[in-house]
Amino acid sequence: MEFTERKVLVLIRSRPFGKIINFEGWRAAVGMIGMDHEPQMLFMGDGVYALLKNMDAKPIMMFKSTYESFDGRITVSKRSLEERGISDDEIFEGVEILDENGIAKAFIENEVVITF
Amino acid sequence: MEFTERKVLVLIRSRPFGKIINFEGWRAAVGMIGMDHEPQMLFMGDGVYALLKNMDAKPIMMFKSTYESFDGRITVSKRSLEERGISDDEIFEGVEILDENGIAKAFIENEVVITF
Amino acid sequence: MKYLIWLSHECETLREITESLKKANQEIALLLVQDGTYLLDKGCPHSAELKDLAVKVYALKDHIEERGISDRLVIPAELVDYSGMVDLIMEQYDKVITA
Amino acid sequence: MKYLIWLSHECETLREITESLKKANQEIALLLVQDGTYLLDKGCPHSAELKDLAVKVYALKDHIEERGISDRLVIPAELVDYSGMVDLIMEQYDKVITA
Amino acid sequence: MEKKILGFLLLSSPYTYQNSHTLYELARTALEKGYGVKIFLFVDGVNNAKLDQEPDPDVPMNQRLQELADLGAEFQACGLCTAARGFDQTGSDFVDVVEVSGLTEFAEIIGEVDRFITFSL
Amino acid sequence: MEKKILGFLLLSSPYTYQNSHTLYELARTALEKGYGVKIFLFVDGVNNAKLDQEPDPDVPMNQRLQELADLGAEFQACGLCTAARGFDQTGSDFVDVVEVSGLTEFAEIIGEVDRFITFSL
Repeated sequence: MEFTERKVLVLIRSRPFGKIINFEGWRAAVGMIGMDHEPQMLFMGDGVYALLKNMDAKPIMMFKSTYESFDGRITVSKRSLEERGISDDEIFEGVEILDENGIAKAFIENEVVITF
Repeated sequence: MEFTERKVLVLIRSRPFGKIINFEGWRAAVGMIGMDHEPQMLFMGDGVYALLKNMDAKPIMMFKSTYESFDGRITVSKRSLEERGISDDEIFEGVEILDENGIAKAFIENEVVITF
Repeated sequence: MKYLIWLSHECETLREITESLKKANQEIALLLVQDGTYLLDKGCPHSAELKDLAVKVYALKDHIEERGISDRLVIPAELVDYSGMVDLIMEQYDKVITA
Repeated sequence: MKYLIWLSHECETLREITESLKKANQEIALLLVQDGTYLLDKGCPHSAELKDLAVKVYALKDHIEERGISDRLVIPAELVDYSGMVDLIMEQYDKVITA
Repeated sequence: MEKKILGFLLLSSPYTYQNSHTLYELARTALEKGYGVKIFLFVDGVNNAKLDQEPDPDVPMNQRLQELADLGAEFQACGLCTAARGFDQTGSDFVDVVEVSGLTEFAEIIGEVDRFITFSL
Repeated sequence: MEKKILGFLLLSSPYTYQNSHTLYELARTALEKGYGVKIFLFVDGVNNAKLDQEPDPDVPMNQRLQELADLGAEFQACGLCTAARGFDQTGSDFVDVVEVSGLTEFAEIIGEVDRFITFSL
C-alpha cells in the first residue's frame, strides 16, 4: 500500500538486560516518530521490569538518550504489575497504567504492533 | 591442569527446535568421545521434549548421524517426564530413566557439566 | 476487527491479551508456530488456559509434527500449512498481534 | 563435595537439581547472575521456592542493582562482586553446575 | 487493485533459531500467492544477510534471501547493528539485495504494510 | 603449584545478550587473580571474535577478547559454526588470538579445566 502515517504499538514483553532487545524497542519507537507515525510503548508481562525506577541506567547508556527523546505515550499493564507485586511508586513517573479496557484499546486503536 | 580423561555430563534443559542449541548438545557429546572422555547425556526440564519418539527427524538431519553415532549413556529425569505427562512409551527406546537418586549421582559422578 | 495472535517462542500465557480483547467484544484467534505450539501440549503449564479462553486455535502442522506432539494436544487445534497461514494472516483476519 | 549451581537465564525452577543433591547429602549453594537474579525477585513465580529449598544464595551485586530489584528480594542473598564470584567458583566450591 | 504487503521484523541469527526458516517459508508462500513482502533485519537479524554462509547440509540463509528477493521481496538492514557486528556499513559483506539503512527506513516499511509480524528472540 | 583453570563455553552473540559482558568481567577478574582461562566459542558465540566491531558507545567484543588474551586467556572457535555463518575457516575474519578449530579442541579444554561454566542462550 501507499505510505500511511500510523498509530504504532511497540509492545515490550521481554525482560530487560539479559536480552538487550527490550531496550532496542525504544530505538524502534523513536524511529517511528521520524516518519510521523504515532508510537505508543506498552509494557506487559516481564517487560514491566524495564520500568523500575531504581534501575541503573549505566549499562543502558546506549538507549538512555533515546528514552529521553521519546515523547509518545508510555503505558504499562496494571495486571502485569500486580502479578509481580510492583507498586505504582516503584516505576518511573509519567508512565500511564492501563487496566484491562486500556489494554484492549491499545490493541484496537493502534494499527500496527511491533513486539520486543 | 594436565589433560585428564573425564566423565562429562551433557545437560540438556532447553526445548528442541526453536533454539537449535538443544541438538548441538549431541555434537558436543560426540566430540567428547574423540578425546576419550566418557559423556553422559541428561535431559531435564523442557529438554525432555527432545526425546519424543514421534519427533520428525528431517529438520534435525544435521544432527541425526551424530545422534546415531553416540554410544554413551542417554538419561532422562523421571520427574521432568512426569511433570509434563510424558509416559515411558512416548520416548525413544534405550533411554535410561533416572529417579531423584539417579539425578544426584549424575551430578556427583560426572566431573564436568556442560549445559545446553 | 478480527485479531490473530501470533505466538512463536514458548508456551507462555496469553491470558491478558486474549481476555482484554474478548471483554472488548473483539473476535480473536491464536496462531501457534515454532515453540509456541507447545502451548497446546499437555505438558505446558499454561495449556489448561486454552480451554478457559475458548478461542479458536490454529497451529502450523509442520511445527507440531516435527516436535512429535500431535497426540498430546489439550484441545483440537486447526492445523494449517504455510499456504493456510498466509490466508489467515492476509485475508481472514484483519490484524496480527505478535505476542 | 560442595556444589555451586549457576543460574543466568531467567527465574526458572531449580527445585529438581537442588532437592536431589540435598537428599544425597551434598552441600549446595546457588549463584545467580544476569536474568537469573530475578529468581530472588518477589515477582518471579518461582521465588517462593527459595524459602523451601533453604540453600545459601549468592548473587552478583551489579546485576541485582542494574535491574533495580534490591528492595524486592524474597530472602537475604549474599551479594558478591566479580572478585568474590571468582573466589566462590575457584576455591570455596568444588564444582559448578550451570543450570 | 494494489497488492497487499506483509511486513516482517527479524531480530535473530540464522541456524541458532528457527525464526529464519519460518520467515523464509512464510515469505515465499506469500510472494507466490501474489502478496508483497518487506523485511527489516534488526539487531542479530543482520547476520542472515552475510555472504558465503556454508551451513551444509542446511541451505545458506543469504541464498534464501536472494531467492525471496528474486520473487519480489524487499530487504533493509539496520546500519548501526551492521557496524556493531563488524560488517561493512555500505553492505559489501551482505547479499546485495539487502540495503543497509536505518530505523527511518524501518518506519517507512511500517507505513506501507497491511500485516506485520515480529520474529523476536 | 600449577595454576587452576576456569573454562567457558560461549553460545551467544555479543550485544544482544548480556553473556559476553559477564564472561569478559569474570574472565578478566580470574586472570588478574592468577587463574588460567580457556574459552570455546560455539554456535553464535563465534560472532564475538569478528574483527572491526563498532558498537559505540559499548566496547567492541573483539577488543575485549584481545585484552583477555593479553592477560593469558586461550580461545578456540568451532570451525563448522564459523563456516556456517559465512566467516573464513582459517580465522582471517576473527581477532587473531582466536584459533578456529573444532569439537576435539573443545574436548581438550574439558580435559584441562578445574571449573567450567556454560554461557548459553
